[in-house]
Amino acid sequence: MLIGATIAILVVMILAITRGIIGPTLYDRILAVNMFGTKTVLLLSLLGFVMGRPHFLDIAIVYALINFISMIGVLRYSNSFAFEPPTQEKEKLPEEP
Amino acid sequence: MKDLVAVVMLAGIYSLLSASFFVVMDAADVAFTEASVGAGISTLLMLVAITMTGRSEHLVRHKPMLALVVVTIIGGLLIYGTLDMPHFGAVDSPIHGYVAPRYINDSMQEVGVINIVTSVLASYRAFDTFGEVVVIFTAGIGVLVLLSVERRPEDDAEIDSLNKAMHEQQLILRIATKMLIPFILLFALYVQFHGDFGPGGGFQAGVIFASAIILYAMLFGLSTARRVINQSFIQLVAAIGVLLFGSTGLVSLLNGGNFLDYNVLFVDPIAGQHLGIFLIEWGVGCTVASVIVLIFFNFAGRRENYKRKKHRETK
Amino acid sequence: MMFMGLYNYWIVVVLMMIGLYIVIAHGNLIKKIVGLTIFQTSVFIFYISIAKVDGGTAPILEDGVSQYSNPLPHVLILTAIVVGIATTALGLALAVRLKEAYGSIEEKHIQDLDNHTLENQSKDEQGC
Amino acid sequence: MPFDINNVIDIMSAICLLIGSFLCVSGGVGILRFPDFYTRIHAVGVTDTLGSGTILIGLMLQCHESLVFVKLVMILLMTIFISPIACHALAKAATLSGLPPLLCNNKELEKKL
Repeated sequence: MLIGATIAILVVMILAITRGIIGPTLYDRILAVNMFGTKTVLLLSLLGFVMGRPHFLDIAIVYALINFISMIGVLRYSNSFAFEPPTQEKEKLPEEP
Repeated sequence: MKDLVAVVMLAGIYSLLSASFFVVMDAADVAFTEASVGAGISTLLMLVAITMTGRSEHLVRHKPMLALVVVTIIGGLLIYGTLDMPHFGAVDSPIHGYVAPRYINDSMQEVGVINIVTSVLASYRAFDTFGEVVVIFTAGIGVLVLLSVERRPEDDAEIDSLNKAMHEQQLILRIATKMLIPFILLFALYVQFHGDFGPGGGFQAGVIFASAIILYAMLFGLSTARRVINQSFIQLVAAIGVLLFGSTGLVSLLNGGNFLDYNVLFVDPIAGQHLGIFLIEWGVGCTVASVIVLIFFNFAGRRENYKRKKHRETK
Repeated sequence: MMFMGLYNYWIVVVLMMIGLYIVIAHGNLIKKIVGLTIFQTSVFIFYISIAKVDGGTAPILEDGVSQYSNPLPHVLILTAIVVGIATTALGLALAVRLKEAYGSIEEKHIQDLDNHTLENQSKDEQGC
Repeated sequence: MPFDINNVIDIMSAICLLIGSFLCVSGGVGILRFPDFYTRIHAVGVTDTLGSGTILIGLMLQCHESLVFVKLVMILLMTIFISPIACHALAKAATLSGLPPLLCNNKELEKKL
């Protein structure tokens, strides 16, 4: 069952990467990266149990934290207007090809 | 891909993948480091740099055919070179021959630390690690020289007013972050002190500690974060970390041992090793944390200057 | 099937060449830095993959386990990752400064500007 | 099969893992197949939290050491805490930046109504 769950997570990771590569807007990519991160957390916890060495759980905790931090950072620094003061005029998001 | 932000996002995914690979390859400590460095901090720094240098790439390639030919030839030669290499996972390959058996078999008696990676990092090859820490310190100084900006109090006031205006918008994130940050700091300390027994140690703890401060700086504004932790204080801590590392070595020299030979630090050699590793890890942690915070502060401060200039020009 | 055990090196070589191609073929400095990062990671993967031992586990001592993977490459790569981020930050800082000085981070524009100023200088010297 | 608490726990953990895997896969299919960003974030945000939660609970039922258990609880708490906030921030950023949701035209809507 553990191995089955691991394979399922791997499949989901492949799907998320696909969305990250094709994703038309920037936000799709951020979403894909975020989802990939949470799936990595799960994968690491599962791998710890599959391999019988639960030291890897520390790495999973770090992932859960760093994933959040990097997502906030990406939103903050990718010209996202949720983090700009409301007084400034809003520009249009540049359309990606 | 022309959009550099997308390139950086995919690089982040690549880093996550490589960390998972390290886990599968049994390198728990390396995966730990890659998880805390590659996915978070490096993506972040690249993004900040991109906001300053422009988001899209002018697709002017330098003779791609020529480059492709060069790359193919080099790759072919390298693959030809690998044909004589030992097979993947082979027990008798030469790398497992020389010093590795000693590390694996004797480190428990000689150093007394469960995690072999820590004992090699902080005791057997401590001089090497000293070099790495100095490199990190130097890189921090380099970034400081290249990017530092002077701060004026009136700019701070302007940014403060902007921050207050944004408070309503980010209420949920700010409260959540306030709840998370103590936990992250505590976890960083756990990683720092747990390095002897599991994956962890000064490098990882430093990066996690720094990322907590970076999170605070991102959500509450750089000037607020600078008021919490003064930049000159961070510079001091970075220097103290390197000094702590070096002076541990000097003390062992003065006690009649070799440089960074901890056996002489205490009456009992094992206790001396523990003390030495403890001090070394502290030095590494201090330096890494403060250098990364320093790098981030300077990048972000430069960017705020840009924004302020733009703001004034539009006015 | 004597070469099947070598696939880890081939993956490393492919990644390394991708990184090298990006560094050579793209003019954008940020992209060059990303290429360098990929190159760097391929070296990490090389080290870690040669440290792996069949049937071994992570090098953290535990009762009843006798086969560990080689801790030495792990140590080297652990420090190399953190040094790598520091040097990457330095490269990015240089790119930012180049943008300020030249107004562009495309290699071609920077070279053109340099050549332009050099020509002007030589003209000035001839004029004198 | 004789009644044994260990068997029951194993079965429960297997069921949890199964449900979690199913939820994760459905989220993965959702992120790939749904038409626009807001529907995708809906698919991911909902299944991510619940799927991770059930998988982690399944693992908790299997572990024997207390330290491992505590770590799993911490991961679970963080997932429950972080994942919705991250999705909220992402959706809010997208809305504020003016990314339009994919709506069917008013005429089609009227027809349906």
